[in-house]
Order: sequence, then C-alpha cells, then structure tokens
Amino acid sequence: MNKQVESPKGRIIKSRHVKLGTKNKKGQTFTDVNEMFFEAERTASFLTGSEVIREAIKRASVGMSIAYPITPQSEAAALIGELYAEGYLDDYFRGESEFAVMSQCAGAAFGGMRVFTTTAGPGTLRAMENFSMWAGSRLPIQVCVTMRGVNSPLSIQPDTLELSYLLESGMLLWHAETAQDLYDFILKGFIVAEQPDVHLPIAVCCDGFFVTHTKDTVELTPEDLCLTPYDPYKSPVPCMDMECPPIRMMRDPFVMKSNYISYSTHASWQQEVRAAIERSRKHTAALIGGLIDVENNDRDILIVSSGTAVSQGREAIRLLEEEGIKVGLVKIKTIRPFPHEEVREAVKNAKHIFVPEFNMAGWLAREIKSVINDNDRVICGPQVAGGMTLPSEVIVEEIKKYLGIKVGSLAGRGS
Amino acid sequence: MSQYQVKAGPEAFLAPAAASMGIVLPDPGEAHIEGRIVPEEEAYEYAARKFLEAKVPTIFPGPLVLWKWNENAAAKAAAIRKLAEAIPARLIPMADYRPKYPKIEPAVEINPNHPNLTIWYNKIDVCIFVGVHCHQANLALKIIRGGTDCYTMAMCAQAGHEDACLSFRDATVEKIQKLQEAVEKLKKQGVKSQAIPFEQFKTACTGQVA
Amino acid sequence: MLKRMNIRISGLGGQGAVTAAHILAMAANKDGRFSISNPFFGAEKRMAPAESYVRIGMEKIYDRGELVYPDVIMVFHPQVITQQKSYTAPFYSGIKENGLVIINTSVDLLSEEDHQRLADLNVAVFNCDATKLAMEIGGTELSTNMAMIGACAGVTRIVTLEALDKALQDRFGKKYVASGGTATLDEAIKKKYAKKEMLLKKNMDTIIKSYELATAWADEVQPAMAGAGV
Amino acid sequence: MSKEKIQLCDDLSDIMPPEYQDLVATATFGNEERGWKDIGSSKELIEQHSLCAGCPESIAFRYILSSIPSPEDTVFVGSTGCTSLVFPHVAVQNIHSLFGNQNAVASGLHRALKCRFPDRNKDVIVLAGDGATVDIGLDCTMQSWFRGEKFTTICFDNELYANTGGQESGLMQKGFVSKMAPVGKQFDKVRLPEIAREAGCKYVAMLTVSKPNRVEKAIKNAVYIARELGPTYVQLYTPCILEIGKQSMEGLDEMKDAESIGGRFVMKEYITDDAKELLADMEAEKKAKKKAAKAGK
Repeated sequence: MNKQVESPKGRIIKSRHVKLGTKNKKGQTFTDVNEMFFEAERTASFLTGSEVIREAIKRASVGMSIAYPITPQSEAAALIGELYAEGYLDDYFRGESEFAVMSQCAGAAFGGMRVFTTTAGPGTLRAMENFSMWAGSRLPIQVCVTMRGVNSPLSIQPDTLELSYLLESGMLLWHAETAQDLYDFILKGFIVAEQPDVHLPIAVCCDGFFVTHTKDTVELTPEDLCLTPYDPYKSPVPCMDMECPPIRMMRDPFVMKSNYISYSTHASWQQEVRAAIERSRKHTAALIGGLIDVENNDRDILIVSSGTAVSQGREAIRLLEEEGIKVGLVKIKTIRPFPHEEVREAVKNAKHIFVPEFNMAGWLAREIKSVINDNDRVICGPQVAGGMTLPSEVIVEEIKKYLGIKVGSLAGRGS
Repeated sequence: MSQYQVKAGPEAFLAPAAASMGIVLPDPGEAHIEGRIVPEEEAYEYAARKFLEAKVPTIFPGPLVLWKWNENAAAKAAAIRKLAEAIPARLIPMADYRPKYPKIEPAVEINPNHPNLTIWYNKIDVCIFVGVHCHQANLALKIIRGGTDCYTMAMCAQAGHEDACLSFRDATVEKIQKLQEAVEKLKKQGVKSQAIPFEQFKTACTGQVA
Repeated sequence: MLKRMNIRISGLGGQGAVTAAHILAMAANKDGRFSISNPFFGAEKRMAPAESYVRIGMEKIYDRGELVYPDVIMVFHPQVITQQKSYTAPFYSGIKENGLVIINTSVDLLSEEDHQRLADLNVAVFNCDATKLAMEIGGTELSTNMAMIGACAGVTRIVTLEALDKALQDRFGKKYVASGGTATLDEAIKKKYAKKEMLLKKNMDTIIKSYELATAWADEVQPAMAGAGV
Repeated sequence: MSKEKIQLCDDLSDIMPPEYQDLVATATFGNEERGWKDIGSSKELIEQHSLCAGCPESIAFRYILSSIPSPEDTVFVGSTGCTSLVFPHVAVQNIHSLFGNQNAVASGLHRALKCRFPDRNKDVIVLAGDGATVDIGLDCTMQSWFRGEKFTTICFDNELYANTGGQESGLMQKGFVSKMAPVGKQFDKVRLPEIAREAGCKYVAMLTVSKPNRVEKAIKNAVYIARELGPTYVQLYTPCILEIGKQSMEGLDEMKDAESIGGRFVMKEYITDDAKELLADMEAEKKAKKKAAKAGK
C-alpha cells in the first residue's frame, strides 16, 4: 500500500530553527542539515566505527547520553563519555542495566532533551520493553545498536538476529553498511526522527565488530559545524517540563475501557505510530538518497541485502564479474520503514534474488518475500551466524551452485 | 500514486491511517485536500466553502491556543475567535487529552479519546482542529473518520495532518486570518452560510452560564 | 601489484597483533591505497589466541570480518603452531596459492606434512626471529609486532617505510583510542621509554632492520610474494 | 512554569470547561505555604478520582498534592498500578512509562530539567506502589539512591499488588495468605526504609496517611531535602481495603491500628545531619521572614 516517496527537491525541508548560525559553547555553528551534508566540504579520516560514533555525536548537539557497557559498543559509549568531559554534552552517566538506561533515556527525552545511547545483543533484548514504550510515547531517542549474537550459548560475535526483534517495536530502523553510513545515519537520523510528523525513536543499527572495530576511511563533515538543537515544543505530544499546556497532562495513560474510553483510541494510537513511520519516508529519502541503493538491477541475478552482507555481496559481484557472471545489487538502507515499492520495482526483472544474511532467521529474506511477487525467486542465503564471517567466495559459490556451475569445495577451509 | 482519498466517513470499524494508505503530507506553501496536494491558496477557498456549506460548522481549539503560555498563543486565540464569528461556527474546546472521569459533556467539550461523541451529539458536519498537539489530533481525526460523516480539517502549526480531509501546515496567526478572509470573500460573492442558527455557549468557574 | 593483498595475523593476546594490523592498514592508507583493518572478535585475554586482519588494495574494499582466504599469514608466536593457539587449524588453512607465511621463530616449527602441503600450494615460509630483533633493537619484546610488520613489508613491499613511519607517528605520537587491554599495553611501552621520540625511533629502527633482513631473504629465496605489493 | 503562565487566553477563556477556569482563578500555584488545609481550594488536585470508594490512596493523593511546595514546577513519575488511574485527573504533569522503571525515568527527567532550567527548582517526584518500588523496580529504585539522584521517591505501600488483584508483594507481612502466597507469605516484610537509609537517602519517612499534618511535613521535608542534598524516600501505608476485606469506611481505622504502638507502621523517620541542618536553616529563614513581615506592618 505504501507508495514510493520522492522528495522533489532532493533536500529535506530547511530548518527554521531560531539558533541557526549561532555558536554553541564549544564554538561550533548550528547549521541546517542540508548545508552540513550537501554543501560543506568533507575530510577523509581513517577511523574505527566506534570512533566514527564519537565523531558523529560530537557534531550532533546531543543533550544527554547514558551508557552501559556491553561488547562491542562499550568503546563507543566510553568515547561519548570523553565528549561529555570535553563539554560537548550536558549530561552523561552510566546506568545500571540496559533496561534502566533506556528508561533513563526516556526520562531525559520526556524532559525535552536530545538523547543518544548505544547497546548491543543481549543488551538490546534486556532493554526491549522500553523500545515499544519510546515509540508509543513518541520519544525521538536515538540508539545505536552494534549488533551481536543474542542467543544461548553466549556469543559476543557479530550476528544480526537482534534486528528482527526490533522490527515491530515502532522504531525507525536503519541499517548501516559501513562506517561511512554509520556516521551519516547517526546525524541524519536525529533530523528525521525529530520531524514533528515523525517524532519516533530511531535505532541506527550496524554489524558489531565488522563496523565498530574495523578501521576504514570515512569522510567527515567539518568539526566546527553541528546540528541545530532539538526543539521540544515542536513535539506532537506535550513536553513534560510543566512549561507547556495542557497543565493537566499524563504521558501516557492507560487507554482502555476500564478508564472509560474506547479501545479504538488504543488502536488509533498504534496506527498513528505506524503512520509516523510512513511519514519518515519523505524526509529519509531526501537525506540519505532513497531508502535503497541500486546497481545494475537490470541483470538476471541480484544480491539484495542490508548491512555488512551488502559489502560482502559487492566483493562477490567483483569475483563473479571476473568469470563473466553478471550480478546486480540492491542495498536496503531502512528496514523500518521497509522500502516496499522500491524493492518491488528494483527486482521486477530479476530471475534470481540472493539474500545473504548474518543471522539464522533470514528475517530480511522474509521481509523481501512478503513484498514482491513470484517470491520463489528469492534464495534465502547464504546465511551465517554466531560471528562466522561470510566470505565473498561463499556467496560466489552459492550463486554458481544455483546456476549449475561446478565449484570447488570451500568447506574444510582449504586444508 | 496512491488511489486512496481521505473522505468524510463513516469509513470502517477501524479506519486506516491515511499515511499507511500512501497519503503524503504537503511541503511548505502547500496544503492537501482529501489527500491531493494543492497550493495553499486553493485550500483556503475550499475550506471556506466547506464551512459556509455546513449546517453545524465547528472549530475545535486545543490546549496550545486555549492556554496563554506565550504571546503567540494569545494572538492565535484572538484570530480563532474572529474566524468563528465570521463563519459563524461553534467553538468547542479540546481542553486536554486525558481519559476523563467519569464522562465528558459532549455539548461543551471534545476529547481525543472519543471525539465521535461530540460530533454525534452536536451533529457536526464540518470541523477544524487548531492548537491540538499533532499526535492527539491524529488520534481524534482517525476516530472521527472511522465512525462519523463529519468533514474534518486541520490548521496545523507543524507539518499538517493527512488524517484530516483537508489540512494546512505551518499555521500562524496570519494563516488563520487568511482563512477568515477567504470566508468573508465568499460571503461577499454571495455565498451564504447554511449554518443552523445557534448560540455559542459560555462558561464560568461555576459552570455553563449561557 | 596484486589487486588486493589479504593479510592474516595470528598471535597471542598482548603481542600487538591488532596494533600491527592497524599500523599496516594506516600505512597503506598513507601510501594512497585502500585498506581496512580489523581485529578478530574475542573477549580480550592475555596469551589467548588473538587474530587481526589487513586488507590492502588498489580499489575500494568492501570485504570485512574474519579473513578466511589470506594471501599472507603472519604468526606472531610459536604457540600459535605448537599449542594450536589459532582460530583456524591448521594455522595456514585457507592460504591462497603462491602465498606467504611469516613465522616469528628461530627454529623450524612445521611438520613434514605441513611443509608438503604448503609446498604443493607454492607457499613460501619465512622464519623470522622477530622477538630477538625486538629485544636487540627495541630493547623490549613488546616491539615484536614491529619486527613482524617490517618482515611483511620487506618481503612484499606492500607498504613503504615512509608510510610506516607516518603511521607510527599517528599511532603513538597522538592521542589514540585503544580498547582496554591495548590501552594498558600502550601505557607499558610508553613507560619503557623516557620520551615519546625514543619510543617512535626504537620502533622504527626495529621495523627497518627487519625490513632489510626480509628483503635479503626474499631476494635469495624468490618467493611468489616477493615484491608483490609494489 | 510560573503561576503567570498558568493562564487562559482571554479570547477563548469563556468556553473553557469550568474546572479549568476554577483552576486558574483559585489554585494555589506559586504559594509555597500551601498545605493540606488548602485541600478545599487548591484546584490542582483531583476533582474526581477513579479509585475504589473509600480507598486510602485517594486520601494520600490529596494530602501529597496539597503539600508539594511548587506544583507549578513539579513533574510526577508514576508506574503501572492503581495510582495511574488517578494521575489523569491531577493538574500537575505526570509520566506513566512502564512498570518498575519509575526511578530510572525520574533520573533522566530530573537531570534533563536541571540542564534545561539550571536556575529553577524543578521538582521531580516518583509516586508508585510497593510492587513497582520494591519488587520489580528495586534495582532502579536503589541505584537511583546510590547515584544520589536529587528527587523524592514516594511508595504507596498497600502490602500487595492491588491492581492485578491482590497478589503477594515484597512489602506484604510474613504469613499473610494471598494470591500467589497460598500457604502464607514465607519471608518478612522488606525493610525498605532501612535499606533506603543505607543506600544514601538523605531523608526517609515511613507512616500512614491517617494524619494529614504528618504527611504534609514528611512530603515537604522530602522535597526540600531532595532539591538541595540528595535522594529522599517516603513510604506511606495506604491499605487496599478491597483486598484485605475491609469496608469503604474502615480504611482510616486500619491505618490507625497499624500505626499504634507495636504496629507495622509506627512512624519512622531518618534524617542525615546535613539534612537536619538544612531544615533548621529553612525554619530559621521562615521565622525571620515572618518577623520582618510583622515589623513591616
């Protein structure tokens, strides 16, 4: 039902924030996001993903961040602490668990601040009850999820299964492929999440270690430019600071017949959260250049994926190209909203659609299957999990096997 | 393009959110009429005509314009009053958003949790929301579209409401005045208000006084 | 040069395998090449297996994560082989044809079978006594990773000495963000030298010496990887 | 929000529901001397509540809401339970959020308000039941005290889970037979006031709500001390008459029994030395002001 949204000007609506052009206490200039991303010059830096998170937050005019250690996000959370010590944030502390941290984030957001936090794996699951509460309460908190294994036995290794738990939380879910994506998504994520018509929490997800602990080249925006601060009085729900009406305000009350109102209010409330996700399409498409990226989708074979699996797919396409096998690519950037129309359109001529994933559930393949026709075109895989890497050679093997081309065994690690 | 139109109801047991049916909000300088993006100017005239054709045109001012929490709010309240007089339309406040105990008085208030009660009770056929927080306005608009035949409009200070049959965005005092001018212009052209004669109720600390 | 050189470093926790990967990648970056480095993802433990990866290439690199099919394998500690302290067993599994193995050892650690398998794949084995070099020149075994970097660069020429010098400056000269264990070792090596300049010089000297020895070895043995990075 | 801000727009005030006109005209916003005796006129209180008839919680609500020193700058954080049925009817903003995370939400909230309004007293008050405070939320409750978060925690102790139908809670007395304690509760009532003291609370009080002046004093002490020094905790016995088989009229007697000598709720108060000093200073200041006012006349 969702139409593909295009922004006519290729830009997000310009900020009308009163602080535009003035400087913050660190001497950074509050800058319209269009100017920051489409006009300002960028500098290449060689950084780990964790450092990239710090660099993004340094420019994000974040009010408060709350931390709790869990591998692989600990480094990023600690680096944000350093930013606090340097005066870039108003407040920062370590909470007692992810459940508490996400509630503390909620408190700060209820109080009208821009809030950022990070978590991963079991932390995401422990925090889970809060994510739906954030969405229902329309709190535009950003959590960076550096995904890792969540299942027993314990694994701290990369695995994207946790994203499937977040699918129906009501949050915006963006999936970064690289450190560059991570940088851009964090900054742009605040802008989209805080639009008055969206105003929802956002999880900017990346594959733990593959992005957080890898040193890669990232183009940074100028250090002396920062986002305009959050304006709590543009919120679609009253800020809880006793500074705005109505005075008699409960966020967010039981909405059920036992307190004398119809269930349809609750249903409408849930519809409204989903509607807000839909509204984010327009802003997101303008800021991150569409919800998907497409390369050579006129080819018979396509790799369609998100996150690090896209990178592995790109390498596989190179290897296949050397052997004369031509494969196209669709990179999905936003999981919620899911780019239904975009994906349907991009894969309409494909005969085989491969969906490599770093999890055993194959949730992305399932999402894709649910929106395209002739969904037996979708080959769910290759899938790895629990920290296993997904060598491009394995994707090559999968595709060749499917095409009936003889392949050497990659099992046994070549010994 | 979406084929969906945001029409007056009653639409369904649970009407869908217009955004989920592919309706997109207007950009600055634009408005929407039933989901169709139009220049703002067109919407003023359309809204004015809707008001004048209505039997029970009603304005629902919300907390953001009922409380004098800043000077702008006071100015908007003044403009809303004038608009109501120009049409003429009833004013029924949405004083807050709480689940009110034990019940609301549908003749003199509207509540976002069951706005249909007020629509039904007063037989309101055209209404406009102004000064209501967007989330609460959207709840009310969906419920109204679901269960009543009321034509809904919104004068939104932010990005607008696709759940209304007609919506303005970035509302200011001037925009409220422009709507009033559009009403007056139509009247000058000979369009007569079809409103059933009514007396605006008045309240005081002690209760309803008129 | 090769379109891409994939280097796998197997060592033990505390030997600087992760730092070595970062420095090699940073140096390649300074040489104007594309590079990515990352550690293997384990809970940090001293003397437990630790692995890191460097990918260097002429075009943008997307591939990341554990390196299963390397061109070059560096073994930082004999225990990687003798105690099987590696994530992949045998330690050379996945090595590509015409590849290179550099082992920090003074004696041959490989079995007949190992030698045969590597020979079948035309993989050259360079035994480099990196810890000894580190003690002699750097004055601390903490510089073992420097000697190993030098050996890799000396054989393959995948990075220049100038770029390595700049990468060292970046890594130890400025404020650097390191995770727990690495940060502690950084402090240890900084304490070892009275001055930062001294630390940088001794480490660079170790790299240079090792580089020279490796180049000489490569000229003599002429493995497939010799100069492959030029 | 200052009292001046709690005003209606002139052009629309004559259509506002009467309770709001009444609120603006007669509420005690901005009056630091307000107390339980203002219950008749302080319209920031509930005009109608949705609790069981005769529920002592409703009395507690009235006493608390009339005693907080600046309702115009206070935000409550609640939790799931009977209390959250009352909050929609209170003219002070409040947050429901989840069950058991109230002290965590309050930690974030009061810090945010401190950052945004550094020169103002913005009081954050947690008000939750014993299940939320002591059982599911104990971690969040205590950790906020360890961190020294400057806000007040009020626990409505009805010694069971009332809203879900009378199940055993940590504050239930030993031996009491209830749902989920079919052979009687097996362990003692959790000594949260003592735990609070050890966990860093600057002021702790445990009492019933039978005597309004006592409640007023405890709430005021708690709020003032939290503003300046650190966390404070007030535990109020608000028996669930429904679940302990009492009639609507018997709530007060139940509380009086519980607070008499040897009862579970004999009033307890712990005040740290610095908090005592603060209260003494405030008292002295108040006296001096009164004296000056008298002299001025």
